[in-house]
Amino acid sequence: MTFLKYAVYRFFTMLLTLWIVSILVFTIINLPPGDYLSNQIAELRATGQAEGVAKAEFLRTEYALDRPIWEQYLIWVGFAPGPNGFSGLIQGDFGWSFEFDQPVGEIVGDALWLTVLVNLAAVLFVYVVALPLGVLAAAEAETWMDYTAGFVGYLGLATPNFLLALILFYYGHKYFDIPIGGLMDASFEGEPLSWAKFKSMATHLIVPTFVIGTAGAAAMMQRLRANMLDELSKPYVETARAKGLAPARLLTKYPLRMAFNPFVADIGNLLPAMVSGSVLVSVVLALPTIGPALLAALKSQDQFLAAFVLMFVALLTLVGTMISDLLLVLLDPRIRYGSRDT
Amino acid sequence: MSIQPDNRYVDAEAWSDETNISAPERADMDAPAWLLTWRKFKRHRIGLISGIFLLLCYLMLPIAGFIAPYTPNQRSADYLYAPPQSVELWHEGSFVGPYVYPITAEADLVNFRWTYTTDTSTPMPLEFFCEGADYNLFGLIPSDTHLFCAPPGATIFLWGSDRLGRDVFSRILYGAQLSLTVGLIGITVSFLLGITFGALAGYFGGRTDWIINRAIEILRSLPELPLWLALSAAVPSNWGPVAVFFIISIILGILDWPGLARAVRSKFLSLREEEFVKAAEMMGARPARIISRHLLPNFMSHLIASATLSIPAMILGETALSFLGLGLRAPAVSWGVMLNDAQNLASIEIYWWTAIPMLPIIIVVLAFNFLGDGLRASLDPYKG
Amino acid sequence: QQMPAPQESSFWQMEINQGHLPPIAERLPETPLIVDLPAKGRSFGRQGGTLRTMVSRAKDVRQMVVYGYARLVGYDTNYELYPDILRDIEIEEDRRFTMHLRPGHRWSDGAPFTSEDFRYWWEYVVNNEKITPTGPPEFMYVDGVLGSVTFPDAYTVVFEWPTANANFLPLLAQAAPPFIYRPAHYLRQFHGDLADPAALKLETRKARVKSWAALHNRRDSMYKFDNPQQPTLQPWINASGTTSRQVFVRNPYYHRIDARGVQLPYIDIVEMSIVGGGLVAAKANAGEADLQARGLDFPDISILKKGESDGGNYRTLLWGNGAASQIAIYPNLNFNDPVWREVMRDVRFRRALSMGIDRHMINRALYFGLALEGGMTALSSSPLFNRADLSMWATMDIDAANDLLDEMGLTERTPDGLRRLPDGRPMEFIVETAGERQEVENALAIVTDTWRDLGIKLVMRPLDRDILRNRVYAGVSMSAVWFGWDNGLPSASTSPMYLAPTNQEFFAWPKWGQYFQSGGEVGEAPDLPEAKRLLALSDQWNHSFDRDERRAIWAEMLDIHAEQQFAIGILSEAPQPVVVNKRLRNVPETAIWAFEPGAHFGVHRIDEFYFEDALQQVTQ
Amino acid sequence: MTSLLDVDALTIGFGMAPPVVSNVSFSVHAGETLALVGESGSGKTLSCRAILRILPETAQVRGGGITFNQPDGATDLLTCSSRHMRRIRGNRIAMIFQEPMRSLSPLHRLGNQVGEVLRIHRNLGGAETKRRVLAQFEKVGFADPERAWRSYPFEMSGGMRQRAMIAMAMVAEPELLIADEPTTALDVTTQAQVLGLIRSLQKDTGMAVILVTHDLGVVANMAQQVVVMNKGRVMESGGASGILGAPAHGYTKKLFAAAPMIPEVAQPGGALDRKDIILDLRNVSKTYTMRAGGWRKPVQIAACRDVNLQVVRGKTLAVVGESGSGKTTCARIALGAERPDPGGEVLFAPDRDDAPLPVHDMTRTQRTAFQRQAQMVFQDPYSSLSPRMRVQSAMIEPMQIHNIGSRSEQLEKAAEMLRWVGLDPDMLRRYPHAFSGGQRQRLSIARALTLDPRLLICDEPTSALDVSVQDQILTLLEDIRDRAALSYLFISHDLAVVARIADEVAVMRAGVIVEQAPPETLFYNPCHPYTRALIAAQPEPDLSRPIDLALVAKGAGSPASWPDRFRFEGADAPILRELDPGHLVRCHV
Ligand SMILES: Nc1ncnc2c1ncn2[C@@H]1O[C@H](COP(=O)(O)OP(=O)(O)OP(=O)(O)O)[C@@H](O)[C@H]1O
Ligand SMILES: Nc1ncnc2c1ncn2[C@@H]1O[C@H](COP(=O)(O)OP(=O)(O)OP(=O)(O)O)[C@@H](O)[C@H]1O
Ligand SMILES: [Mg+2]
Ligand SMILES: [Mg+2]
Repeated sequence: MTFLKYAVYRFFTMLLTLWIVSILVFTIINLPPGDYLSNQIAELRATGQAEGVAKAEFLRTEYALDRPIWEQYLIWVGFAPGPNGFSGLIQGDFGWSFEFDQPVGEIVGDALWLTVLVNLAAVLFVYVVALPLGVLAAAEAETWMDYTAGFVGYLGLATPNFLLALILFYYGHKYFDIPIGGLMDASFEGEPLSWAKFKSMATHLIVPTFVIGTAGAAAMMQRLRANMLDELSKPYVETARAKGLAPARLLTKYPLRMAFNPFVADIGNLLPAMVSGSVLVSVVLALPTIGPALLAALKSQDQFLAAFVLMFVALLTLVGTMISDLLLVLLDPRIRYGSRDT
Repeated sequence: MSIQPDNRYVDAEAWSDETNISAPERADMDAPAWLLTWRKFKRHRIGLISGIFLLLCYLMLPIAGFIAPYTPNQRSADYLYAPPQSVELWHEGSFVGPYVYPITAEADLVNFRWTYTTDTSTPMPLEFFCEGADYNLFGLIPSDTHLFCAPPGATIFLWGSDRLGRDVFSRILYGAQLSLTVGLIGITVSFLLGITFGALAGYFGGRTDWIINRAIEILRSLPELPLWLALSAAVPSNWGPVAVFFIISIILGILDWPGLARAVRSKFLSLREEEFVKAAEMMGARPARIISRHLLPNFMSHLIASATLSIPAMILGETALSFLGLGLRAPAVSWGVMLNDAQNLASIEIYWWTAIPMLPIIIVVLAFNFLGDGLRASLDPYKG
Repeated sequence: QQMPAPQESSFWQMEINQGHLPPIAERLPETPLIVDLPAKGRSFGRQGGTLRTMVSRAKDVRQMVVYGYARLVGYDTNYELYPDILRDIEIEEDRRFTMHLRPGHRWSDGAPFTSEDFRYWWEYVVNNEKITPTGPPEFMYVDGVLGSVTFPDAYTVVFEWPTANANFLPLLAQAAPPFIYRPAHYLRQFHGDLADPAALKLETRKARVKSWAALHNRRDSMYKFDNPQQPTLQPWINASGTTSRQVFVRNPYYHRIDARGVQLPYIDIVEMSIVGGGLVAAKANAGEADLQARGLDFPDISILKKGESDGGNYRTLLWGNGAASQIAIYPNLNFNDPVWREVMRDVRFRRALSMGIDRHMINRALYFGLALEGGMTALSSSPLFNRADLSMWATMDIDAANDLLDEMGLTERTPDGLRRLPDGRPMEFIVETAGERQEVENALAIVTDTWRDLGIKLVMRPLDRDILRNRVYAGVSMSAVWFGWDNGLPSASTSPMYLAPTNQEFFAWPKWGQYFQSGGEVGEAPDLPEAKRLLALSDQWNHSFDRDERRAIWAEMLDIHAEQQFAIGILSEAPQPVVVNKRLRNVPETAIWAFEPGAHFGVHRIDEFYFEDALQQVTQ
Repeated sequence: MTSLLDVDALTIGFGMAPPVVSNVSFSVHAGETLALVGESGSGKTLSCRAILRILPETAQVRGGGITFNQPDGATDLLTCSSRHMRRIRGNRIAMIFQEPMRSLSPLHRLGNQVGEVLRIHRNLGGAETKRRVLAQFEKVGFADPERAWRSYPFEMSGGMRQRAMIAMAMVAEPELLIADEPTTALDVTTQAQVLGLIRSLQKDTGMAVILVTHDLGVVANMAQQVVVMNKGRVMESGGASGILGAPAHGYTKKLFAAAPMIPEVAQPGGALDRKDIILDLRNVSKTYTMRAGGWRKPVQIAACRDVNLQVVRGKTLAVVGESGSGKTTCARIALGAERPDPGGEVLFAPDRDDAPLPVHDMTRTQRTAFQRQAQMVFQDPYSSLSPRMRVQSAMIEPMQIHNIGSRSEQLEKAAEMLRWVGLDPDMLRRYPHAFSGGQRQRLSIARALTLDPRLLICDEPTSALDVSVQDQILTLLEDIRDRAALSYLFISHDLAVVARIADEVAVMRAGVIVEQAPPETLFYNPCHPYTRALIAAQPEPDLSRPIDLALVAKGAGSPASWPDRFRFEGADAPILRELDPGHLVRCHV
C-alpha cells in the first residue's frame, strides 16, 4: 500500500472511530444521575433564588433536555432537528454552557488558546529539556551528569504537582518575585499582545510550565536514555562513527531516530495532552485554561460544555494517533502494515 | 622470529595445526541465563545497593508496627504539630544511653501556632522492647511490643507530629505498607495488558492490529475524568478505603495500558521485520515464543524504564485522585495521604516536617530507578 | 438630615469635562441616602484607590452584587431591616407593601429608576411565558394566592397579598435577592413584544442563541452581574467589557453619600482576580489582596500571621463564622436502608452520637480552643440564643451514650466490639463529606476514636459536592457532614422555614423537604411528630405578626432541634480570617462572616471602606 | 619511502582472557595493497578496527602503537584527540565493514548514508553530493544507481549492500582504505569490477589499501604485501610474490594447500536422475514494491522471474549468479518465508514416497514438520541472531521449539554442534556480537544442523571463512549429506566451492536462470556468455593468471550486448532450452 493510500484509509478509519466515540462520550456524560439544570434548580431553591429557577426551566425546553436520551444525542450531533431546527456539532453549533451561561464555542474559544499556550510551553519544555538531557545521559551513562539529571527529574516526578507548585510559588515569589498563579498580570488581560504583556506571560508561565513539565520531562528523559543505550552499541552506529561524524550529529541522526520510535507512537497523546493533560494542575493553579472548565462542567454536569471538550479531546486523540501512525511509517521504513497471520 | 632478506617475517614460535577445542566447564555451561545476568548485575554497584535497600524496605513492611513507636492514628492531644525531636546519648558530659528531652506545648495565640519548650534538664532514656499501642504483626499476630518507645511523660517524635498529634515517623512506616504495595498492582495490571495487547498488535499486524488499535483509540479518547467522577459515586459506601483504592488502582491500570501498548506495538512493528525474527519463524517458533524471547528482550530497556517511571506515578496517583474524592483516605495511611495533608503553605513554611513524606517517596523512586538501570545494564549484551 | 453639598468625584472628572457625564448634583437622587458614619463609629474617607480581592471561579463576579449589597431594603449591622434603595416603605399588616422610590435616582447609565422598571419585571418578565415558562416566582404566592403589583405613580410600587407575607422583606434583603425590578429601558430592546423584530433577530443570531427569550435571559443578569452593558444600582459597575479581566468601577449614580457630601463608594475600583482555591492563602500572604475572606480558612491563619510578622502590608482580623455550626453531622432520616433508618430515627441514637463527640478536643486541635463547643442552634450573638440549647446533649459522656444505645436494644456486639444493628450487621456508620475541608476530615478522625468507644465504627467518605448532594437527595447516603444552617443569626422576624422540613437542602430530611417543595409530588411526607411540629410552628410563624409570639415560636423550634439533634453540631463560631490591607479603613475589627444574613461584607458596607492615602485616579 | 601507516606490536584483549590479537605489526605504503589473510577469528577485523579506534566497548588495547604518517606529521591513532580522530575517519582512512547489513542504518536511505561522508568531509552541496554518489554507485556495479540512492538497506540484496558500503568508503577518496572482506557477498564478475575500481583509484590517488580477505585468488590479484594471521598472531608477512610463491610458515602452507580451485574438466557430466525430488520450485516469480515513500508512484522490482528448480534428494543444487539476481529471494520463497507471486508454487516431499506438499499452503502440523525438516543458513548470519540472546539460547532454541530432548541434552547437543564447526563450546555464553564474522557464520550453520534437517538451504554459508576452515565445513556438509541423505540448495559465489560440492548448478542473472547443468558439464562447456564471464572472473591464487577483465565485462554487461542467441531485453527472456541432456541454457534457437 502506498503511503498516500494508507493515509486516506487511516483518515476514514478515524472518522468511524470518532463516531463511535461520540456515542460513548454522550452516554458517559449522561450516565450519572441528575443533570445540571435539576441540580441547579435544587440549589437555587435552597438559596431561595426564584429567578434562577425560571431561567433554568426555560433552558430545559430550549435545549430539548426533556426528550429521550437517544433523541438528545441525535440533536446534539446534528442528525435530527431540535426545537429550533438542525443545529448540532456537524452544523458547527456546540451547544450552550449552563454553568457559564454562554455558548460553548465562546467559552472554549477563549480558554483554548491559553490552554494550548500553557501546554505548548510545557511540551516544549519537555522536549527542550528531555531530548538533550536524555541523549546526554545516554552518551554519558553512569557518570555524575547522568545521575544528577536523573535525580532532578525524579525529584520533580516524586513531588505531588500541587505541593511542587506551592513550593515554587512561595519561594519563587519570596526570593525572585515570581508571580503567583494566573497566566498574565491582570492588567494585560484583553490587551493586544505587546512586549510587556509577553514578558508578563512568560514570567507567569515559569511555574506552570515547570510543574506540568517536570514529570513529563523526567519520564521522557529516562525512557529516551534507556532506548538510546540500546542503540548506541549497534554496528550501524560504529559505521557512522567511522565516517567521522561529530558526536552530536551522530547521536541525533542515527540512534536517536531509532530510539524515537516509542515516542512517535505516543504523539497520539501529545495533542490531546495539550488540552486535557494538565487538567488537575490547571485546576489547582487556577490557570484560565480549558481544564478547570472541563472539570467544573463535569462535576456540575454542564453537559454540552463537557461533551464538547471531551469530543474535542477525543478528536485530537484520534488525529494524534493517526499522525503518529503515519509518522511511524515515515520514521521507520521497515514498518509495513501487512498482516502476519497466515 | 626471523626477518628474511626480502623484509619477510616469519613467526618462529612453535605452531601446531590442532585447533584446541577444549571441553567446556559443565557447571559454567549449564548456568541458566538468569544466573549469568545476576552475576553481571552484582557488578552494578549502585543498582545492587538500591536493590538491597528496597528489599529491606519490603521486609520491613510486615513488622512496621514493631519498629514504629506509635500506631498510625494514635493522637497525642497535647502534642499538636510538635517539631522533630532528636535522640541523644550524652547528657552534660556523661553517657546516658539514647534519651530524649520532654517537651511541653503552648498555644501562641498571637501567631496562631503551637510553640514547644524543651526541658533540657531531665534526660529521659528511651525504653526498648516496651509495651505500647496494639498492632498486628504481619497483619495477623496481635502484639503490643515496640522496638522503642518514649518513657512515660516524654514523647518520641523523630520526625515531628502532625495536626492531630500523630507521629509522622510512625505514619511513614505504616504508610509504606500501602504505598509500596497497592500502587504496584496498578503498574502490574497496566504492564500486563499493555505488553500483551501491544505485542499482539505489533507482531501480528493486520486485522489484529486494527482491532486493538481501535480499542486503544477509543479507550484513549474516552474521558477519564467523568469516569472517575462516576466511579466515586458508584463505589459502595461501606467498602474500606483500602478496598476502594485497590479497585481504583486496578482500574487505573486497566485504563493506563494503551500508552504502553502503542509504544510496544510500534516498536514491534519494526522489530518483527528483523531478520532474526524471520529466522525464528522459519524454525517454527510460535508467536508466543517470538514475542517473549525475541521481541520483548529487545524492548526491555524501554519497559524497565517505563516501569520505574510508573512507580512514582502510582505512589502519588492517589493525591490526584483525592482531588476527586477517590484517593485513599483516613484512617488508611499512605505517603500520598500524608502529603495530601501537607498541601498547604503552612506545611511548607511553618510545619515543614509534615512534608517529610516526600523524602521516602523520592528515595524509593530513586532506588527503583537505579535498580532498573542496574537491570537494564545487566541485560545489555554489549556491556562486559 | 441636612443634605450636604455634593462633592464631585475626581474619578469621573474627565468624563464630566467632556460632557459625557452630568455633574454630581444631577447624578444624585433628590434625596440621597446620607450615611451617618460617626454614628457607626466610622471615619470619613476620601475617594480613590483600587481594592484587590480574589475569587476562585469566573462566575463569582456575582460576588460583587453580594458585597455591594445595594438592596431595596437591607440589613444594618444589627440585622435590622431598613430601606436602602427605597426612600421609604410602608407596611400594612405585613400584607401590603408600599414602596417609595427616590425621585431622581438613576441607573448606572443615567436612565431614571422608576416604577416602570418594576412594571417591566412584573409584566414583561415574570408574566411572560416565553421568558418565564413557570410563571411568577414562588414568593409571589402566599397560601397559594398570587399577590398583586400596582404602580400608582412613577415613584411608588405596591405589593399586596390577601394574607400576611412576612417573608417578603427579608427576601429582598437577601444576599442573593430576587430582583423585582429590571432596567426596562435597556432590556426592552431584547424583548420580543417590545423590540423591533428585525433588529432583535440580528441580535439573537449575533449572540448565538436560539430565541429572543434566550437572548433576553442572557442580557438580563442582575445577580450574575456578568453583562457590563446592563445598568445596575450597585455601588460598583462591571467594567470588564468582553474580556476576562474582572474590574469594577464606581457607579456615578450611586444613591449613597456621606455627611460631607462625598458620594460613596469611597473606593474607585475593585479588581477581582480569579485564583485557584488553594492559592488564595499564598497570594494573600504575598500581599496581593486588600480585602479577603473568601477562600481563607482557619488553618490559614498561622501562615497569614507569619506573613504579617514578616512585614506584610496587611492585618489578619478574626471574625466569627455566621453558619450555625462549623461542622455538623446530618444522619439521613430518609435513608433508603430501612434498618438503619429506623435506628437513626430513634432520638436516643442521635443523642448518643452527639454525646460521643469530644468537642473540646476538636476545638483545641483544630481551632486553638477559639470556637464555641456545642450543638447546632442560633449563634451567641443572635437575640434567639439560648445557652441551654447549645449544650443540650452536647457534652461528652461516653457512659451515658452507651447507656442510651443499650437502652435501644443495640447490645449485640461483633468480636471486635462493634455493636450490631437489629439485623445483625455491624454498625458501620458512613459519613459522607464534600471532601473540601481538611478540618472536617480531622474532626471526623477525632470523632472516629470516641465513637469507637460507643461500639460504632465511623467510615468517612469524601465525595464531590454535587455528587454528595445528589446522593443525599436520593436517600442513598447514610449521613453527611456539612455546615450548620447558613443563617446562624436569626431574629424573631427571620422566617424559621429552614428549621422545618421544608427543604431538601437540610441533609437530615431530604425527602421531607422535597415533599414540601414539590407540594407533595415527590419525596415523603414527614412522619416524626417532632418534624410535623416544626412544620406546624413554621406555618404558625408565617401567620403571626406578634413579635413575642414569633419569638416563642422560634424558641420552641430551636429547642426541638436541640432536643432532637436532627443535625449533630460539633462547634460554631470558628474564627474566620479576614485579610485587610493596613491602609484600608472602616473595616470592623470583629464581626460575623456570613452569607445569609449579611451578604458577607455586604452588611458591613464595603462602600464605606476607604484607603488611608488613596491614589486618585481618573478615567479616560 | 616512509610508510603511510605503521601498526606496531598491537595487542588487544577482552576481559581477563588472554589477548585475541597479540603483537601484530605491519605497515602499509601509499599506493600499495596489504592483504591480511588468516584464520577466521584470528583477529583481522579487530586489528583493522583498532586503526580507526572503533573497537567494541569491552575491548582493551593492551599494548602497541598505530602511527599514521602524513606529510604534515605523524599521528598516533591510539592516543590522538577524538576531534583529530574524527577528521581522519572517513576522510583519510575509510573502512568497509565486514557485515554490510548490520553496518548500515536501517532507517536511512542509502543515498543519504553514503552522501553523508561527502557532506561532512568535503562540504559539498546536495546536488554535487548526489552526482558524485551516483557516479560511485555506477562504478561499484549498480545497474540502476538512482534506485540504489533511494533504497533502504533492507530492500537490497546482500551484495548490493556490500557495494553500498564500498561506495561509502571510497566516495571520499581516502588515503587509506581498510576493506574488511569487501567482496564476500559479490559474485565474481562484480568482484572483479570492484577490485578493478580499487586498483584504478590506487593508481589515480595513491590510495593505500588494507585488504582483509580469505580469497587467495584476490590476494594474488591485488596485493603487494601479505600478512598471514592465526590465533591473533602474525604467522608470516612480506611481499605477495614471495609468500604466494613460497610460503614459509607451516600455517601458510596449510592454508594455501586448502585453497579450492575450479577443476580442469575433461568431459561433461551426465544428467541427474530426477526421480526423487525433495524440493520443487515451479514458475516462481517475486515482485517487490519499493518503499519509495512519499507521494511518488510506487516502483516495482522483479526479484526473480519464472524460476524452476528441483533439488534431488541427497544431492546438492548450487545456485550461482550475479549479485541481486534473486538467489536469496528464491531461497526464502522455497522455505515459505515469503510468498511467490500468484502462479508460482513450491512443493516439498518430506520422504521419498510422500506426496509433495505445497510449502505455502500447509496445515499447521505439516508446517511444523516442514520447519523441522528444512533449515536455512542465512546469508547474513549476524542479523539472523537475536542480539539479546546468548548463543547458548540461540543454539538450543530450535530444539526447544520442537521439543527435542531434555535441557542438558540440548546443551550437550549445542556444544557438540559448535565443535563440529570448529568453535569452542566455551563461547556459548557469549552474545552474537562478540564473535568474528566467520565465527557467526559457522554458528549459523551449526544452528541449522541441530535439528538434523533433510533439506538445508545455504545462502553463501562459507563466504566469510578462510579456506582451511571452509574446507573443514564443506567436508562436514558433504559428510552429513552422504550419511543422512541431506539435500542442499547451495547458493554461492565461489565457483571453486560450487565445483566441489554441487551435483547440479543453476546460473542466475537478472532474476532468471540463464544456464543449468551439472558442474562438470558447466565447466567443460559453459554456453551462456554470462556463465563464461563468471568462470573467467574467478580469481586464482596464482600471480601468473590475472583475471581477464575484458571477457568479464563482455559477459557481465547488459544482456543487450550479448550475442544474438542469448540477447534479451526487459522481461521477455528466451526460454530455457535443453542443449544436451541435463544442460539447460536460456537462448533462442
Ligand atoms: N524487501 C525488498 N524490497 C524491495 N526489493 C527487494 C527486497 N528484497 C530484495 N529486493 C530486491 O530483489 C532483488 C533480488 O534480491 P536477492 O536478495 O534475492 O538477491 P541475491 O541474488 O541474493 O543477491 P546477492 O548475491 O547480492 O545476495 C534485488 O534487486 C533486491 O534489491
Ligand atoms: N566483543 C567481543 N568480546 C569477546 N570476544 C570478541 C569480541 N569481538 C571479537 N571477539 C573475539 O576476538 C577474536 C578475533 O575477532 P575478529 O573479529 O578480529 O576475527 P576475524 O579475524 O575478523 O575473523 P573472521 O575472518 O571470522 O571475521 C575472535 O575469536 C572473536 O571471538
Ligand atoms: Mg572479521
Ligand atoms: Mg543474497
